[in-house]
Amino acid sequence: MQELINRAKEMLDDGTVARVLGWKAGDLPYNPEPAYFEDAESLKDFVYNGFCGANLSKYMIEASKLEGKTLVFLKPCDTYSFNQLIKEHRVDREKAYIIGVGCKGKLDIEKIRAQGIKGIESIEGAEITDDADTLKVQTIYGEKSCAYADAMLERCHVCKGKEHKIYDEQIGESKETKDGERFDEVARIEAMAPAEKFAFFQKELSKCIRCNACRNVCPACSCRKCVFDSNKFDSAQKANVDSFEEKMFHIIRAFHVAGRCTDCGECSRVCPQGIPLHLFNRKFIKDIDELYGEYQAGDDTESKAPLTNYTFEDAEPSIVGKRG
Amino acid sequence: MQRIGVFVCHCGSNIAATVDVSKVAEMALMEPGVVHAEDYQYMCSEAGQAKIADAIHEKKLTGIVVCSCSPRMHEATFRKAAERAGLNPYMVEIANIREHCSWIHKDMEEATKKAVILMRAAVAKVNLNTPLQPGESRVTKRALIIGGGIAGIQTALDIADAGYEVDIVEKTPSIGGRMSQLDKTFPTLDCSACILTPKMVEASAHEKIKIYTYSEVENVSGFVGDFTVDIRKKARSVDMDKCTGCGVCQEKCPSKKAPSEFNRGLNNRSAIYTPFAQAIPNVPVIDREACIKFKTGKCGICSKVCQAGAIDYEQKDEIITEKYGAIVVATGFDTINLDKYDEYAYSQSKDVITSLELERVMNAAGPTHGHLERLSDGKAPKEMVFIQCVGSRCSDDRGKPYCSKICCMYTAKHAMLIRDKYPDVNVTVFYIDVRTPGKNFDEFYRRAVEQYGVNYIKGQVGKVIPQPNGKLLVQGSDLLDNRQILKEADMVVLATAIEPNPDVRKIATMLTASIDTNNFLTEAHAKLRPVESPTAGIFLSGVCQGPKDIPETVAQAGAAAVKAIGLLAKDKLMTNPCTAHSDELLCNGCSTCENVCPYGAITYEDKEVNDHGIREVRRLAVVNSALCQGCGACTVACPSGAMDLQGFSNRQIIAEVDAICR
Amino acid sequence: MSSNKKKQAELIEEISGVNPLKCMKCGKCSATCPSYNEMDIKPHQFVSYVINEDVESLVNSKSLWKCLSCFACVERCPRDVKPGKLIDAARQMVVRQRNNTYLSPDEIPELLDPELPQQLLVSAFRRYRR
Amino acid sequence: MSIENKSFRPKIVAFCCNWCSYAGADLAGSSRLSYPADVKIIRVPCSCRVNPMFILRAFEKGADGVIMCGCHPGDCHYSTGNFYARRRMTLLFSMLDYIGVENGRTRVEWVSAAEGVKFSDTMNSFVEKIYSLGENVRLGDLRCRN
Amino acid sequence: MYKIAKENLSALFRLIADSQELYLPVKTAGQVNFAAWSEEAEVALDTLKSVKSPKDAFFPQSEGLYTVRREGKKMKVEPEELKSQDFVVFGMKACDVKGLEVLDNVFLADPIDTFYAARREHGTIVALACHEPEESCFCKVFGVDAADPAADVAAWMIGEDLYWKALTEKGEALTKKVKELLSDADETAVEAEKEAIRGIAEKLPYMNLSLDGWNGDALSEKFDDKLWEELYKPCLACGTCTFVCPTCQCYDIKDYNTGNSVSRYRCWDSCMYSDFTMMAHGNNRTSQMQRFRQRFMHKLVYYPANNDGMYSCVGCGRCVEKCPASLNIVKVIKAFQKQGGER
Repeated sequence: MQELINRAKEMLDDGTVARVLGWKAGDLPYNPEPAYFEDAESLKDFVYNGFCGANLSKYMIEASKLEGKTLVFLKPCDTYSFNQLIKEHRVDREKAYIIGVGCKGKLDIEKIRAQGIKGIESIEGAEITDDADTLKVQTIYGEKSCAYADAMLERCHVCKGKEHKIYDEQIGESKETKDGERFDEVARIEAMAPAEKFAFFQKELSKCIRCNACRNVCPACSCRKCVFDSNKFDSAQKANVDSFEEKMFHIIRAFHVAGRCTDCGECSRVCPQGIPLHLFNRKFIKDIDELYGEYQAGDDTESKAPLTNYTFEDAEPSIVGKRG
Repeated sequence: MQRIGVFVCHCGSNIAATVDVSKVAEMALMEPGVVHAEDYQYMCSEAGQAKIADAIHEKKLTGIVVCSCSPRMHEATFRKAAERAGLNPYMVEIANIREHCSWIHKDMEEATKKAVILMRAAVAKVNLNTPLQPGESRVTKRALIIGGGIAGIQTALDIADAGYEVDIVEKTPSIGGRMSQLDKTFPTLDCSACILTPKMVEASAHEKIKIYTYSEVENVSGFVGDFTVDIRKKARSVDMDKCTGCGVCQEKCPSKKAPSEFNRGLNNRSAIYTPFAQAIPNVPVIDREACIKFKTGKCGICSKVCQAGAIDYEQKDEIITEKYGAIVVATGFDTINLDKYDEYAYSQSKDVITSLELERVMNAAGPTHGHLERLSDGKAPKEMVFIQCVGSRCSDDRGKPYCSKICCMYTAKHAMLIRDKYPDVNVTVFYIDVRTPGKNFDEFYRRAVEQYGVNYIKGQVGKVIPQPNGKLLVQGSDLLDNRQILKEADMVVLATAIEPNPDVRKIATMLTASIDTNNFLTEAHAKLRPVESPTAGIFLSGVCQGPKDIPETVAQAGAAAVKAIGLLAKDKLMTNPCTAHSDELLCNGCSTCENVCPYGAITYEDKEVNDHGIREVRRLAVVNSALCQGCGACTVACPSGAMDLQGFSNRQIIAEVDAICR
Repeated sequence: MSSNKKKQAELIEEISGVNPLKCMKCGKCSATCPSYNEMDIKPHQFVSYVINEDVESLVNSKSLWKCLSCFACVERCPRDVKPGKLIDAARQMVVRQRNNTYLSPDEIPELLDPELPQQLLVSAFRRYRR
Repeated sequence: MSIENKSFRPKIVAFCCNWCSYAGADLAGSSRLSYPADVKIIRVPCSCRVNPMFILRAFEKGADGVIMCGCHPGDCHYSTGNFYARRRMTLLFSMLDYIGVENGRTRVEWVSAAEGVKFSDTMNSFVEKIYSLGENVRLGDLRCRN
Repeated sequence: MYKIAKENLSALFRLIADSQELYLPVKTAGQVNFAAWSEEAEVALDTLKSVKSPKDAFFPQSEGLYTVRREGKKMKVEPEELKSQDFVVFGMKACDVKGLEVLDNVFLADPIDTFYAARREHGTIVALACHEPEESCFCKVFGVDAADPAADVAAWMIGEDLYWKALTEKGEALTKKVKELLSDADETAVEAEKEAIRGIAEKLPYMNLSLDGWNGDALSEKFDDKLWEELYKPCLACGTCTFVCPTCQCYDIKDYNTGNSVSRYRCWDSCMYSDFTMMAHGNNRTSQMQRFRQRFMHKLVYYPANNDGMYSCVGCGRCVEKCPASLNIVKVIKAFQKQGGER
């Protein structure tokens, strides 16, 4: 972490960048927030640890509008989002100095709590430099421990890889965290009977409170004004009046990012109701991979997105029924 | 709030027999916005149209729904009627209660119910209609032809004869194209130069035609009716106005080692050269790569011998910017590179040649002055073998998947000409299929076999092996006799596949004209609009669109000319008002819409917007309504809903959906 | 019975990875074949035999063992049909049918005669070099 | 309302492109080829104009089935519109299937202007399918039911 | 003071639900929210914080106001009926109960919100003391005692028993109804539990947060502070904080066209949304900074100014746990404090 701070200081000092976009330590051990640092002094609050899950690419949309360059720290998975945003002209590559930071999996405080750990005072082992596989949690009830992997976000278990897709320099080592297959859960649902699928999603979506956190955190959902906030489709319904509203919202949310979603997993991370929203996005990714050839959004800045592309031999929509 | 009139047509008994029309009219009055409803025998009749006009005046209608036959039938009629009565024609909607209702349902109650719903959907839509004005754009009455081959020349002549200015841009020093390289033409066997040269002369002499040779299109902007094109006139090093075309410079030029492009590299030319005797313009070009003066600074002989003082070593490339209303692409073709076909020994033996090379060999002005001889030793051949489909109909990456179309016929022509002029030469043709659809084509091929005794063998050649004795061992198979053939030949001629001129990619990109996987330009519709590009104002002439022979090329050139004339004849273009438009405050500038627009109608501009008090410069989609055809692909691609289609807006369609589902 | 024939033809297509329907009957395979005269069924006919589901004749033909696997036809086929692969697949079928009496790969090394040209190895290089 | 209930009359929305399918529907009409009155057609310029929002909207408001018709691939009036529509609809239908909406409620069919017979056959079979599936309860807004 | 064995709680719920609706924390797909009790419901009384606060039992996220139906060319207006049946909310925490007090000040002041008033009138609240408050809790700062909730009935979960103490008439009435399942108890265990809870609270990091400088008089000083420009930056403009909050009371009124009728309904709004208080002339808060500031100014300055110094935050800590960008009211309060210290 000190290396990151030093490098940031250097670049602020020599005027290469006007500001640094990173994470600021919170007042609890697990709540660092995305933050801008404009002078060396403020960097004393800089932090980079297992709880820095936020994808800073999203913030680069606004940062691109500011005067001067922004030094931004991107985790491997964040770089996909950045590429995708370049492709959509939503960020300015020239305005960004990207330091690719290592990642050994990001933590989910809910998962730690789910193990019955409460009254948390401090957490050890979350630093990026820590080698330990176990987190030591000091609580008002004494010391507890928790395996690092057990506290990891779902997305880290199916990590796309620890390679930065775009960067100006790289700092820090990464550790492979993948121990599951990305599409397993989607495939499991696909195999269910229609009534069972319906019940599954009905139950999950009934929790939705339409807080829009999933949308607003999403680097692909970068519309200035979402269709669900505008009158363009007569679809601006803030309420969760009937279960249909949520289905409409979540299907369209996923559809609008189909072929653009990098599967960064932010939607699921931020959902206050713990809805596995990535299951929608991944369904589209899986379909696109299977029907139109493997495609990873954000792999590059040039390739044609699957929904703005076609071949004469594309599968007919009836394939949906035939695949069973 | 709209004031809507609903007019229900009986269509005699066509509708009224199954739909209770008065009930539909009665129900219409219940709909929001409807202030007038009536039914009538024939709404499309003069009396019916008069009723609409009267209602518009009396009830001050702002919108109209006609419940009648298909809009494909009478939408235009009713729009005109509304317009005559002072209503914007796009305030008219049709509820199709004939084809989609009365004609397919028998039960009166059911059909009436459905007719009411269709009426409601139309009313719901009209409630959201807004008056639309077709846009206007001016037309520059000048056409640009890219490519000066027979296709370009013919198109230029046709357009010029109709009285419009035409500019031809030709990359090489002379117009004439591939056809000028041909010796004879099938199926009439008349001399190619004899029929082409007069056309070239006519084009150059035509007061409406301006020819830019040794020039290339550098940049294209604008849209249908109003293109702006930059043309690069490459430095010729010879003053076109002073040169008399005497040819002394070429004779005296000491550098004579440059391969002649015109003769397909079979012989050499001087550094200062005109490609061929009948070249137009008859003004030479200095090939600066080959010229000793340019390479070493010494020489300057041409300048010394030129009586007219036309040589200008200092000449520079010149950029000419001109406006055009229409652009015709006629970039033609070339033969494919045969490097990957080493089994045919093309690069190993001088006696294995392409058909186009044979044209030059057979031509009196060619490298052998028209004598059929082996290029290796100048000996007269006794055995000639022709191999068909070299690189055509090939699914691997060595060749082209399509049929080049012209090879069967020109091979028959070559075989026939050789047998005619040199009866002692045996000619064998190895073919896969002989394809001769065309007027007098099959007769021509049969003549080669029956009258001239050309030996046609069904079966592709596997290998051509140069022998130590200078002969070529051709290994083929006769599929019909089921035997393998080993034949010693003196010359082998390869019917090489043709491909679009490689430059076409660059040009298509400039024109935003689409191109297929084989680099042929795509037509707007494969059947119904074969000479137009999907991009408005761009027309296709000749082989750039697909393989064709001379008569087809000329026919298409004429067709392209007619389409261009049709455009140039207009003073103004009325554009379809049902086009896409982008809401600047919602646009993200993401380019998704641009990627799905088949017409290149969407561009991005940095514009200042005032978003509820926030002033900033944003990258925004701008639709050129002159190019937009109104398909709506962009409206769905746009995630924020910024892009919408006039006449079929999101809210209009949703209103229809709601009305149907309620 | 006919379904068995169909299965055999499908097996050939599966082993070879060739779609015989792509053949446009140009005959370049036969034209190029060094063993043409030795063969009773000519290379370009292999394709028709598979299309007609007459694998049996192919399997019983002389050609099966006359093909040198030089793959000239594979190299030159303009339609990606590759008759050489078809005949190779037919041979594979025969070999598979006889599997009981054939050697397993483990047994081969002990039986190798150092004097013997390592024909299989050489042909394997040629065959699988791509 | 149960499937057995004879009084169930489905609401079916058909989006037809102006150039092929709408004309095909016209031809079905002028050829007097009947199909159930439950089908109501909305004219759009091209199948690529059909937004997934429209389809969900129809279901929300109580449609029991939605079908989209366009020109055959390769014959699009706008060259490429139906290619995009095909991908969009495939993905949308797959998603609906995934969340448990019966796949039979959505369909895409390519109908040319000459295929009046195909148009009516398609509609007949689609309506039959919707009858067998019964009322759409999984994707409707309850408020639209009274 | 009564008690009931934990194992008899489902009998208790069944008995209550026999005669009225019963809302209590229910786990659905891994998350606990207040929902109507049913035999199948997975009741989760151990959960300290439901994701959404239970305020929606009284102020639902969405509720119909009236329906306009068309009859021919005429309109018919059908108002939504007011709540007229009694119901019980079981397991609210002290902070959530305090939250209702905040809502009462808004909705029960003139003009009275009849929908809310009817629910308040018919709802009986059984509040449960917090067995183990967590590090995100700071209720004490707002005078809430997690150990001793003030509701119709206060309850404590101690060991294998639930202790029950009616505090109001409504509470007595409910007690009477379920009396058959309750047995008498003395207060010693409860007093011990209260001490234990207060002991835990004492150790929690947020409990002694200072609110110095935050009051109704601080308006212009706080409003104009440059610090907001810094604080709002990570905010994603989602509505999570407002939707999980027990005191946020803003709502929007919208119409829904069902085809045959138009339903007017109201639904929670969020000051974080760009169309919050959008009016015909546009929006009076055009930037996220302004909207962000609005939330905290309202909770800590405007509301106290109008309600005798009462804050409209109860320290439940839901926003602390749920904000996707890890922002929250505590960080805001601390940031101003720190700045004040530096000045």
